[in-house]
Amino acid sequence: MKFGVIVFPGSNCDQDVYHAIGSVLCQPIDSLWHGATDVSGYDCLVLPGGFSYGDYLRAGAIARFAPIMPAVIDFARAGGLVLGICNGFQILLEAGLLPGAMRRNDCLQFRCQWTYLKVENNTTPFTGRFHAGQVLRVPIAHGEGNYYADAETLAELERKHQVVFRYCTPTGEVTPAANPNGSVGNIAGIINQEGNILGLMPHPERCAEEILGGTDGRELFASLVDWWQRGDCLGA
Amino acid sequence: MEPEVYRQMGLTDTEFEKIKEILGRAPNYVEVGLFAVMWSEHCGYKHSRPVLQLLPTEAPWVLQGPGENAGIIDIGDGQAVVFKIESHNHPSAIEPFQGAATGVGGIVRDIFAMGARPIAILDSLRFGPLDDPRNRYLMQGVVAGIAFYGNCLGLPTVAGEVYFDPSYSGNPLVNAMAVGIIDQKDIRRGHAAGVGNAAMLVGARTGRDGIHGATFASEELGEASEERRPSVQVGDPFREKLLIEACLDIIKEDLIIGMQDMGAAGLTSSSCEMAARAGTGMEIDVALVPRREEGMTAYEVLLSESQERMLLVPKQGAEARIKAICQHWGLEAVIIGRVTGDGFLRIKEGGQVVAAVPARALTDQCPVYQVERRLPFYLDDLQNRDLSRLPEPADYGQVLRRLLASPNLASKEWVYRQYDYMVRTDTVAGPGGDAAVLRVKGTGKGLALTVDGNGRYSYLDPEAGGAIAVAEAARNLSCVGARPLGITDCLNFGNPEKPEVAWQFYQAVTGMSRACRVLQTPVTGGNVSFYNETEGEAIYPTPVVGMVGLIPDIEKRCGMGWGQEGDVLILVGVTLPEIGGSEYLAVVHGLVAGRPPSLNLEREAAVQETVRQAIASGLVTAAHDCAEGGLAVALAESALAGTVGAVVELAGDLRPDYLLFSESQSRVVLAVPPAARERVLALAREKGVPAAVIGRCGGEQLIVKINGCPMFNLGRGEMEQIWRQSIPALMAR
Amino acid sequence: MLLARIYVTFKPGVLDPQGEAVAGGLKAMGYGGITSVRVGKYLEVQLDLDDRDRAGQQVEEMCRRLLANPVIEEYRYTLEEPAGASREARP
Amino acid sequence: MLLARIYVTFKPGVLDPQGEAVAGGLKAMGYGGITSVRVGKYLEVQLDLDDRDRAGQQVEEMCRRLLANPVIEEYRYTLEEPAGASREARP
Ligand SMILES: Nc1ncnc2c1ncn2[C@@H]1O[C@H](COP(=O)(O)OP(=O)(O)O)[C@@H](O)[C@H]1O
Ligand SMILES: [Mg+2]
Repeated sequence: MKFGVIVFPGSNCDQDVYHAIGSVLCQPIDSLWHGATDVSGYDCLVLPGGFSYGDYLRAGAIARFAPIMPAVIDFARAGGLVLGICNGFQILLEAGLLPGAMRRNDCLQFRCQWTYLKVENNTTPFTGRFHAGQVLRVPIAHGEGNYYADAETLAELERKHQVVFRYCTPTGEVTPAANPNGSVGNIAGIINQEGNILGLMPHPERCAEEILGGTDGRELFASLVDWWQRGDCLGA
Repeated sequence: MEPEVYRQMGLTDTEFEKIKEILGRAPNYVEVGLFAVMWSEHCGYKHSRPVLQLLPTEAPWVLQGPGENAGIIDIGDGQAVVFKIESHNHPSAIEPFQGAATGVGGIVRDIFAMGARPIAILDSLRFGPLDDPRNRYLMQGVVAGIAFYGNCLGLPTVAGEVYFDPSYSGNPLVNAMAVGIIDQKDIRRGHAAGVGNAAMLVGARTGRDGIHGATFASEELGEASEERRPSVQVGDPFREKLLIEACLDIIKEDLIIGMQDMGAAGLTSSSCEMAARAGTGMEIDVALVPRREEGMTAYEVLLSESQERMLLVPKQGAEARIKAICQHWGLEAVIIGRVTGDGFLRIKEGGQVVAAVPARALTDQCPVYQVERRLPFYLDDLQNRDLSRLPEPADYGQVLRRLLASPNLASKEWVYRQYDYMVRTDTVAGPGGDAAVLRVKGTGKGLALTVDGNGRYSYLDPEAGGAIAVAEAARNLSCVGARPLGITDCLNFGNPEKPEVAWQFYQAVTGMSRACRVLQTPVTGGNVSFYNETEGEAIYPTPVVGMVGLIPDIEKRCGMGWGQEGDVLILVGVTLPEIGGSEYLAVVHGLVAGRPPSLNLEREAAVQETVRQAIASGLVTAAHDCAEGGLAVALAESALAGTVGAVVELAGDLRPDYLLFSESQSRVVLAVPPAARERVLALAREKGVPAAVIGRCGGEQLIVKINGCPMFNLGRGEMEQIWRQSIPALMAR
Repeated sequence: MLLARIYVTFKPGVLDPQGEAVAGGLKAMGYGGITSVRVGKYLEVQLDLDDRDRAGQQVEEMCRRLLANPVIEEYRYTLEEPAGASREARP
Repeated sequence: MLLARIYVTFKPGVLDPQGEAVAGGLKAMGYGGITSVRVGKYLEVQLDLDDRDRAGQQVEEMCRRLLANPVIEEYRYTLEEPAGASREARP
């Protein structure tokens, strides 16, 4: 399965994704410079974390217009697998590939910490290795992860099981205290209706090896590889 | 020239005479400006240079000692670690967010100027007490500024320290350390070699930022500095991130002879230092420097401290390729001059020469001052205070609670949760332990990093304080299983023209030097920050030590949390009746007095050797040194960092408060599986180090008895609550 | 030359964490009678255009596409000659 | 009830990285003729006061103490009745 990780000016988790997929999962992966306009030949595109364009104005706002983005959007609309992590998630929101928007964390500070995530939907290409309701331990590191969607959008997200991860307690309760940033509905990650574009604030690439304190993130990437190897077809 | 002109720039009459002598003529205005910044304390080290000579700087593994942008240490396999610490105290006092942010930006540039990939940041902070809103404002801004810059760069801030004391009110300390890694073949130095080579400026445009910042950093803060403050530099971490990648690409393609960042004194210092190191000269045309503002004079361009700029000396013919790389990263790269053979820094504006001075006159001929050293009058009284008659506390549980709540000892999570300490996925042990541990991908090695210093000890005895800073840093590294390799130091002091400060400085450096020799941790570089005073009151003399160590096999590392029921607790080292300068004395008795704990460096080395060997042999499940708060606090910290409590039985005829809270040096608490107990004790005996079994891990309580008599019994939950909530609660006020 | 002054604010109903914090801060400093604070962005864009209509169109489009996020934000702007008169427009 | 509209901007000469990035972004999107972009803050503060002078004093003070950082920023504000007329003040 061939991955491409997109490098925007200011991306800083691209190498981490590269390592997790390339060295830990041993899958082929290329770095794709934001100035490229062709993404053909890839099975999955990853938009990594970082501070694209310094996150100035709004996180992801300027990156959304990078030269590579039309190709990414076409790829995504054609059903290609797209994973946006942290800043990558913010870019997907700005690009309109996922609904909603990010605000500053309600504590108004950057937060780097381990969080617990409840798997709300394990039928996506990204979560096949998890069981429904499983609690994962994955770190976050962001200042603008306070997810917002209006009531209507939210209801639709819920109805269509597009909320994939929610912040929860270690035992899986979705409580305000377990919410590190003020996101509506404790939302940590969502998927599009077609099920091929996932955005999440937590960093799976930071917990893909035992030495880093956990391997739940590896399972997310491994789920993708499983899915691809099974040749499952989206939207079928 | 009117004396007012050069005096305003910070030069004395004799200094001005010396400039005339060097030049053989009167300097013009621009030239006076060049001398004034380069001969400022900040750049010229005129009150510290002779004293710094005392520090040992050599060891077989030191590849680069002081004098370059950063020090370099060999870590085997053709790799090296590059590191340096720097202060940004004055800018942070004026504008905490940008001051701290640009402090991080500056120190990171020193690392990649050597050709290294920056991999981590550490920060050492001092503020006044948090009940003052001004101090809360400063801490909030400083921490947010470090987070803003470091996080955006994608560099993990993996360790640091924060202390609070009234002596830092009004003059906070913000010391930032950066660490990088490099293949030895890629090492570049800040040399402008090769007559005829170009000088290229890469990065941000030049504005009127921080003109005379270096001079500003060389003055006391006061009413006047509010007025005279230079326009504050604003950091742009996004541009710096691009600058890092561009410079490393340039190194990878072997396109340059040398480079240097533009820190204090901007273009002036980078150009004359690069020339002076190589024994060459440099000619620069300021008209070629891209500007952000209109109407800037040559003087302003030369002295601007605009951030995120580098000066490169390309190999011949490499200029076009360098421009292309910079363009790829969206950066400007412009040839602004060339290397010359006459040793002069010659500044032109268009065709016209506006300044011409020998480069070495600026860097090496800065006058050096030997100020009379005098024992501060406060010391005798403070050191000889009779502490033996202080009342014994009635409730030791309550004392421990108060210590855990003391901001100096309480959890610093409020700070480091704002730092992305995980990015780069090498952080194996982040903030919260004795030292941070980073893996080196592609090898089995680990790097251990720490930064330490105790201003209170140094206040009470700067020699001891300096030595203890080194010893504690090394001990922290040993506790994670690393061998200490070298240090970078930041010496924060008051006005060095005062004999008492001169004495403190000399004493502290002497102490550090003594410890560095015995512990074999040479100094590879550092920074001196003088004039940390407000309204004539100096801060505590505060030497801060950043240290790097190596774990040959990262699988053999150690943490400080207890995790295993039944593990045996062994105290390596001995507790002496030493509560002078302790946190206990300050918190419970409201006193900063006495003598700091004694330090026997041979004992220290043996204790650390014992700990490292025990860890390397796989005998230890947790190790933690006794530092501020003494044994009792060390035990509590290990209980909180792990998952179990312990029952501890101490014996001896010391007063219980001494036994529990004395900050005697050279002590480490090890948790070892019962089967390893005898081997660890035997190892200690072999090294000639006292070691005693003091308890056993287990349960949810930390129970401590002395001679069979219960002293306290506190639950992990309660302790954790107190310890974790203290700083957040203060900051929320 | 025209100067566009652009104001980007959260839509009513979108919680503004920064505004709340500022309001809290002001109250804590002893300012009574503050009923609400909203924090938005203010941009000054210098345009090398003289045609107000074209400039207006351009600014309108820049706001819609980049400067404001329509999911949570709204915007308004004025256009003025560096020296002089101003005109307000609302989307 | 009075509404204070407060504009906080960097002092002239102070680097505005955000403005530069936005300018770069706009150019990359094809908007020519943008000579400069500066990004500042815009705050709306609702005051439960009717006395314009007192309100003005208060806003002035709030700006100085909290809302703007006098070291690098400057501010201006207007005061208006929720419906009506406005008055501009500069420090
Ligand atoms: N400013 C800071 N930035 C990052 N980490 C910090 C900071 N201050 C404290 N820490 C972390 O908190 C822990 C406790 O700090 P400290 O009490 O100084 O440790 P020690 O006494 O072992 O040197 C350490 O792991 C340290 O790295
Ligand atoms: Mg320690």
